[in-house]
Amino acid sequence: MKFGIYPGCSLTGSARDYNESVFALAEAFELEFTQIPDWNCCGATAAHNLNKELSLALPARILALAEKNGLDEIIVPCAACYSRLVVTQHELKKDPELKNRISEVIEMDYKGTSRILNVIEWIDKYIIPQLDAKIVNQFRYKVACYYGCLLVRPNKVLNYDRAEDPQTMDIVMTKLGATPIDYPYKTECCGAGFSISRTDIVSKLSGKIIEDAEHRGADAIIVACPMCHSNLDMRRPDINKYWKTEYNIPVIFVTQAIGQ
Amino acid sequence: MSHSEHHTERNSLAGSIESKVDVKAQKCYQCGKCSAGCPVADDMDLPPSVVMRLLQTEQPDNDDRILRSHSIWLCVTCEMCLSRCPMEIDIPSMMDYLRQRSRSEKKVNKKARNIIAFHKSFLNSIRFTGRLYELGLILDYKRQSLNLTQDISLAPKMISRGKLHLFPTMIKGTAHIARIFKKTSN
Amino acid sequence: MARIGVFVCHCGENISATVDCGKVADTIGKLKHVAYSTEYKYMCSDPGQTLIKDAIREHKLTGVVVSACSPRMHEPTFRKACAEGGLNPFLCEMANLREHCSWVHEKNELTTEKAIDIIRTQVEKVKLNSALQPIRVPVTKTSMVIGGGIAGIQAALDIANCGHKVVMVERSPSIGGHMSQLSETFPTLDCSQCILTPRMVEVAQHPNITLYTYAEVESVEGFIGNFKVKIRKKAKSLDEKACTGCGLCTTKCPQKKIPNEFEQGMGMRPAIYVPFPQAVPNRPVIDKEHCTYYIKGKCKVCEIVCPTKAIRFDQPDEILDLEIGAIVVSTGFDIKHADFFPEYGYGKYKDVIDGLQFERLASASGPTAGAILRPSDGQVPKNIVFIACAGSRDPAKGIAYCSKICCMYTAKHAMLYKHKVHEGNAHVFYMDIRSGGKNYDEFVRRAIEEDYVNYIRGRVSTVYERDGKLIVKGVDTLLGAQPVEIVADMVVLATAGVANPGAEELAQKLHVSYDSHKFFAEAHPKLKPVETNTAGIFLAGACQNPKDIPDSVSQASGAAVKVAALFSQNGLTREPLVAFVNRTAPPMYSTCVGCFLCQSVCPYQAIEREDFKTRDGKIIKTVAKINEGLCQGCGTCVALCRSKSIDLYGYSNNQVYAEVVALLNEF
Amino acid sequence: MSDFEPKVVAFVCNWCTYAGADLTGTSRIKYASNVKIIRFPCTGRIDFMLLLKAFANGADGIIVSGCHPNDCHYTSGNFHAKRRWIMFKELMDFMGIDMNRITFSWVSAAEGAKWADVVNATVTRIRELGPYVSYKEMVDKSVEEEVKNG
Amino acid sequence: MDNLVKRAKELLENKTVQVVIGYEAGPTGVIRPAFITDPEKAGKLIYNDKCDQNLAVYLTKKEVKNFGKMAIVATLPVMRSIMMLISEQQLFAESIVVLGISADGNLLDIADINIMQGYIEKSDLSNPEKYKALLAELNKLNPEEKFAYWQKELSKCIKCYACRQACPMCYCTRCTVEVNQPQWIPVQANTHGNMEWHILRAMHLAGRCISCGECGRACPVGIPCHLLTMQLTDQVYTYFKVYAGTSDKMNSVLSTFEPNDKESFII
Repeated sequence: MKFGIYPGCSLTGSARDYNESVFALAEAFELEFTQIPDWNCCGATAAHNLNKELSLALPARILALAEKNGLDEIIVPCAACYSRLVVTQHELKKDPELKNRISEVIEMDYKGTSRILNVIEWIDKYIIPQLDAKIVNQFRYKVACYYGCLLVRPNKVLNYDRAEDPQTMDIVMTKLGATPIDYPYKTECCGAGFSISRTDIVSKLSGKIIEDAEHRGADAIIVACPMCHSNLDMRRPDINKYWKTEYNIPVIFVTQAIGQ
Repeated sequence: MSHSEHHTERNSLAGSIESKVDVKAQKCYQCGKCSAGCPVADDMDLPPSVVMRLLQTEQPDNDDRILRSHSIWLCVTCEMCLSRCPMEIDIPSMMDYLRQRSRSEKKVNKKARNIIAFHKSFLNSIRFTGRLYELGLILDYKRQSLNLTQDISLAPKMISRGKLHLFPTMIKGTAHIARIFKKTSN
Repeated sequence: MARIGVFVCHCGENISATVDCGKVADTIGKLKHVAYSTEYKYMCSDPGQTLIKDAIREHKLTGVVVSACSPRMHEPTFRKACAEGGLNPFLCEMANLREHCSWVHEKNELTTEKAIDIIRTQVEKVKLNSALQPIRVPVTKTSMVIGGGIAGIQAALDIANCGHKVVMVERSPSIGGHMSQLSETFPTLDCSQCILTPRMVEVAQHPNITLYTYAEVESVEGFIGNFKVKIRKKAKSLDEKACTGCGLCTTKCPQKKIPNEFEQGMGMRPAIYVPFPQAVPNRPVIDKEHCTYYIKGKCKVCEIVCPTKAIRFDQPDEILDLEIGAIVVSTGFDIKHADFFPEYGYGKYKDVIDGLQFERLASASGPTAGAILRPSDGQVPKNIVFIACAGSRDPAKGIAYCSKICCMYTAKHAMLYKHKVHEGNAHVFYMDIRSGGKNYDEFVRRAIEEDYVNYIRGRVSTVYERDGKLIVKGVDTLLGAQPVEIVADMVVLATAGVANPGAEELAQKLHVSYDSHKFFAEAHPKLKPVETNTAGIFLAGACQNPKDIPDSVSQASGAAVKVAALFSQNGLTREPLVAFVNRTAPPMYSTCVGCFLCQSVCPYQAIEREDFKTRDGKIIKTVAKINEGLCQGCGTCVALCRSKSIDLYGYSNNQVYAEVVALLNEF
Repeated sequence: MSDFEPKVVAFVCNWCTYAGADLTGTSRIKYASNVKIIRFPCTGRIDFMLLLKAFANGADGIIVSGCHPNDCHYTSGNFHAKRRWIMFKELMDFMGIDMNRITFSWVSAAEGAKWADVVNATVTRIRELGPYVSYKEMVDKSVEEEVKNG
Repeated sequence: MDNLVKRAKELLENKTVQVVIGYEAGPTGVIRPAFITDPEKAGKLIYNDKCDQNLAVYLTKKEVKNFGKMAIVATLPVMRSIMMLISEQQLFAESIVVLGISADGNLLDIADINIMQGYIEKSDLSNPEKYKALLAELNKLNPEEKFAYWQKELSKCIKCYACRQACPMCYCTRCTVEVNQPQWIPVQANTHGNMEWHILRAMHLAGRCISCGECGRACPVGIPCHLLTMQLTDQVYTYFKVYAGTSDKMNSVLSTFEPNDKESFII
């Protein structure tokens, strides 16, 4: 079994810290993985908003590259990329005709055999079993686990955790010594792809997410998605301006929390 | 012979949605749970359940209203509606289709200009480099949307934190990516 | 040698206007084996019938073909006439000249020829008819009612009042069912207990009713009029005759922390308990799962305190064998609970409750003595939200149907709340208001117009807790799908009515079919709503689908009449048009090879096994055998049987084959 | 072939199609007189061999009709019949026996007009197809074979 | 095949079974069925790729049953036949021991029905490849050609009923052809009557045929009658998604139904 990683664009740019923490974790737990060679952008929201075929072809190229390089399992830390890859795999499995068409577009064989893991699945499968041996400091904080949309929805396609009040991240955080709070905003949307085009909507939605976490006395919001992180963290000035508030609760990637 | 076979080809928007994305507007019984859970419903001119109702009428005027609406661009594809819909209607897929129809029929709502400008810039960025070039994206978006001053304060901080590359990363298969774009642009 | 008589009717001019009846009668008269052929204006009239009767005697007819209207119209008439004429009624067939010929074709040669063909075919068929005798089946005039809710109670009382014996079997320690849990009932708001309790007592005291509570049906064999039933009387650990129902044991029992089922978990009960004060019978049972003595081997406080020494720890379950003639199934329904709803918190919020829990809160005999209080902190909710269609009409959750009763009880709940908490606000989220029924819609309107219940058309997307309040996020679809957020103190879910756990198992024991939701299936959705596809087993109440009290009671009375009708005679008479498996001489016994594929096609479980044994009891061969009491004569088994070992009286292989040949060949 | 009068046999169940055909009569709706009905208690009773016997005895067309799914008087006879006809049709198609000559239909007791339509459509179709010559030839040839063989 | 001989010997020696049904080479080297009752003669048992007769046909024969408990050398079709016979109550699971043979000719350890079921479920249950090709050829013909083809083939039939005798599923003590009230199938052999017989046989095997092809091999005049049943096997799978002989509690396709069974020809 060879493990691949698909970092996705954000992790090489705006979410560099996330990328670093994933690799640091992998190193600390002696987990090796290969970057999918010459990977491309998954197309994100833009592609499926404007062009359905493109939105399937871009992820299909990534998956085909993984297959070509014998990567049976791919870790996808970005929740948005994770969702695009899994959805593509699902759509092409459902419709063999479409699969042929996309194979033709990407000029590559596509079988759809790779197993795609999101970051929590990866942690659960490879980190947690050896956590006790490696853990240095317990992460003794009250945390709000924020899953966002794309880790759990569409639930019937991703088939990961439960759609309402998911638990996997809470369980991981509990094992790290943290106390997850009962948090109704776990899967509410942060504004996602409107990060730049509609900062007002992002501020409004992300603000509600932050407000509830602060209100319930959380010390930090834990995320597993660079887009959520950037909306909740980088957009904090806009949020505070929009809601006339001064929220300062930190937003931490789940991998950073383990690294601490 | 099933009952549906008795129907002739429908020209309505609902008809094409049914054949293209396998979403049946008639399944909606207007409970409104989608609109109740939609994070952007209160910003929408037509909340999702209203879009469904308009589709059900199969009237050209109403189809037009949908394609010209701001709503279809405000949908963030958070999938909450599908997740809670008692009839399991795939509204997000339908929204993707509506956006494409709206563009191809040149009925895009003016207020959605920024959103589309961003999506276009995004795709432009990867069309040439294969990956997202965030600085390029922002600059291109500013050009397209004419939002010249937005986020100016963010950039230097990000560049200094290594979060915003000054130059794009080009993948090896840029020609490959360009062909994919070409083949999928119908 | 067959001697067939053919009687061609003109039906006034209905037939003769397009068919040359004279020619028909002449032509048919020349056929081999036709001993007599005649025509007459009205065969069904008295003189017409007399004509047939006389001809049977005069011409020594062995078969009769009346060529007139549809057999669906007058077959009984002419069969009776033949019987009066001395001919076995099943040796009479009808040729349908009117509906299938004269009325649907123009007057011409072809039409007359077709008439001749139709008659010829019936002549060939009737030659092969057998003289049949009606089937007599004895009937045991004792019925069994399974389930002692309001439907079972009504059915049992109705049957018992007709003078027939009833055995009532109830799974729990008391009869009364869900109705005993209700506070008030719609649309009159009269107290449920007040109208139900007298009925419960009547059941217990009725001389024709034997009541077994804490008992379950173990097995059912046999068929209509002749069921053999085994009932397991679970050990109550009590000598019921010795017990006076003083209740001392229940107050002294040290184990007091068992969630009370009757209170829907909102109260506690001891291990030896009477489910509720008005229980019938009013005798305690020991819940062995929770009793300290049964778990740890010591305690016996109840035995010590019992003044009449009625406790029996070593009492075994008892199996009763009963002979039963008819069965009424009235096992009722269950509801989904709050934990079924992920978006409403998976049941983790104490103040999100279901409708039955609200009934207990509103009930004067309930855990709060009728005060509407939050289970979490005992406070009076100032803002209460009712969510209709919780689970119902929700294919995504596997329940596509409407539970029918929720619209009404939700209106009732909102009304009861407003009557008890005058300053409170009640909101109802609904999709449609289904209030068809006598005084039902008026009732809902009263809630809205007089009690100012705020009805909001739309579904609730999610409910979550914040600062001890429940945030309800819904929508008003009548305002263009405007989001609505209500900060509530309590949320009541009108959860879907579902089949009782164990319904499937019971259906299998009874050989009664059930739908994909495990509700029992009626024999016909319109015309046989209380019958099942197993003769002699009837349905009453919500075990068939969710129903309110008036519907359950009506259906129960309907089922009771079916039972009473069955018991009104000493035996059953059935048309003998049933299937049979042939029998031959030993060592073959039958050409049936015993594959029993016929068993799975039979909708009536009418196919049984018959063993042929040697003198010392060794089985030589097992073959199929038709139970005439159950067979309805569809003949599906006949067409399926590969060795042609099954045949059907009235539509035998020989007969239908002859019809095909006759229809297509001229002789 | 203008004077060709097809022989059509209808195998129908008592509770739906037979009653439906009664209603056609009561409603005085006219239809082709080429069809002759054989009554069965249920479509479940109709042996596939009878259809072959009809062709062997010179039928040019056949109608098989019963209650709509879920409406069977015996609850499930028509469902079993449906499976039987699916298999029969596939076998006939495989052997080259002309399934255009058999109409399978559901006609309820309320569908008097539909019965007339089913009959007329079938008769019209069979009229176009002409007599079932190839089957008749096989049967006739077989009689000769028998005579020859003794 | 030492394993097979060893196992058969064991079973006979410790009296687990009274007869082992298998294959042996006859005097001229032709493979024929063997009924071994003496442990010392177990060595006669062989298995190779020429052993293609479906031995399950003997399981319902009185003469063989009279030996007592039986062990049977069972390739996939035999195992599937056994499943059918048990579900149709012609055989008791307790009365046989299955000496399973894998596709590559090795002895399988089939301890009970569940294990056999597991093995069957894992196997390819569609028609054997060589027949698939023939079926595809025939399906390409137009109706007239098909009718002509079958008329020609079936005119050869001499009504010897070897197809019936060879089929493990044709276990009726009285066959429809022996019924004369009415005479469903003409007694004499002629093309039309032969066709009726073969239609009857195929319909009676619809959903029950386990694609062993024994009927075709048994035909002395070479009629490919197995293609009729195999065509229906394909169709049964297409319509109802089941293969015969996959469980000991099979409900036959024609004796069960699903309310939503799909067809497109009933108006």
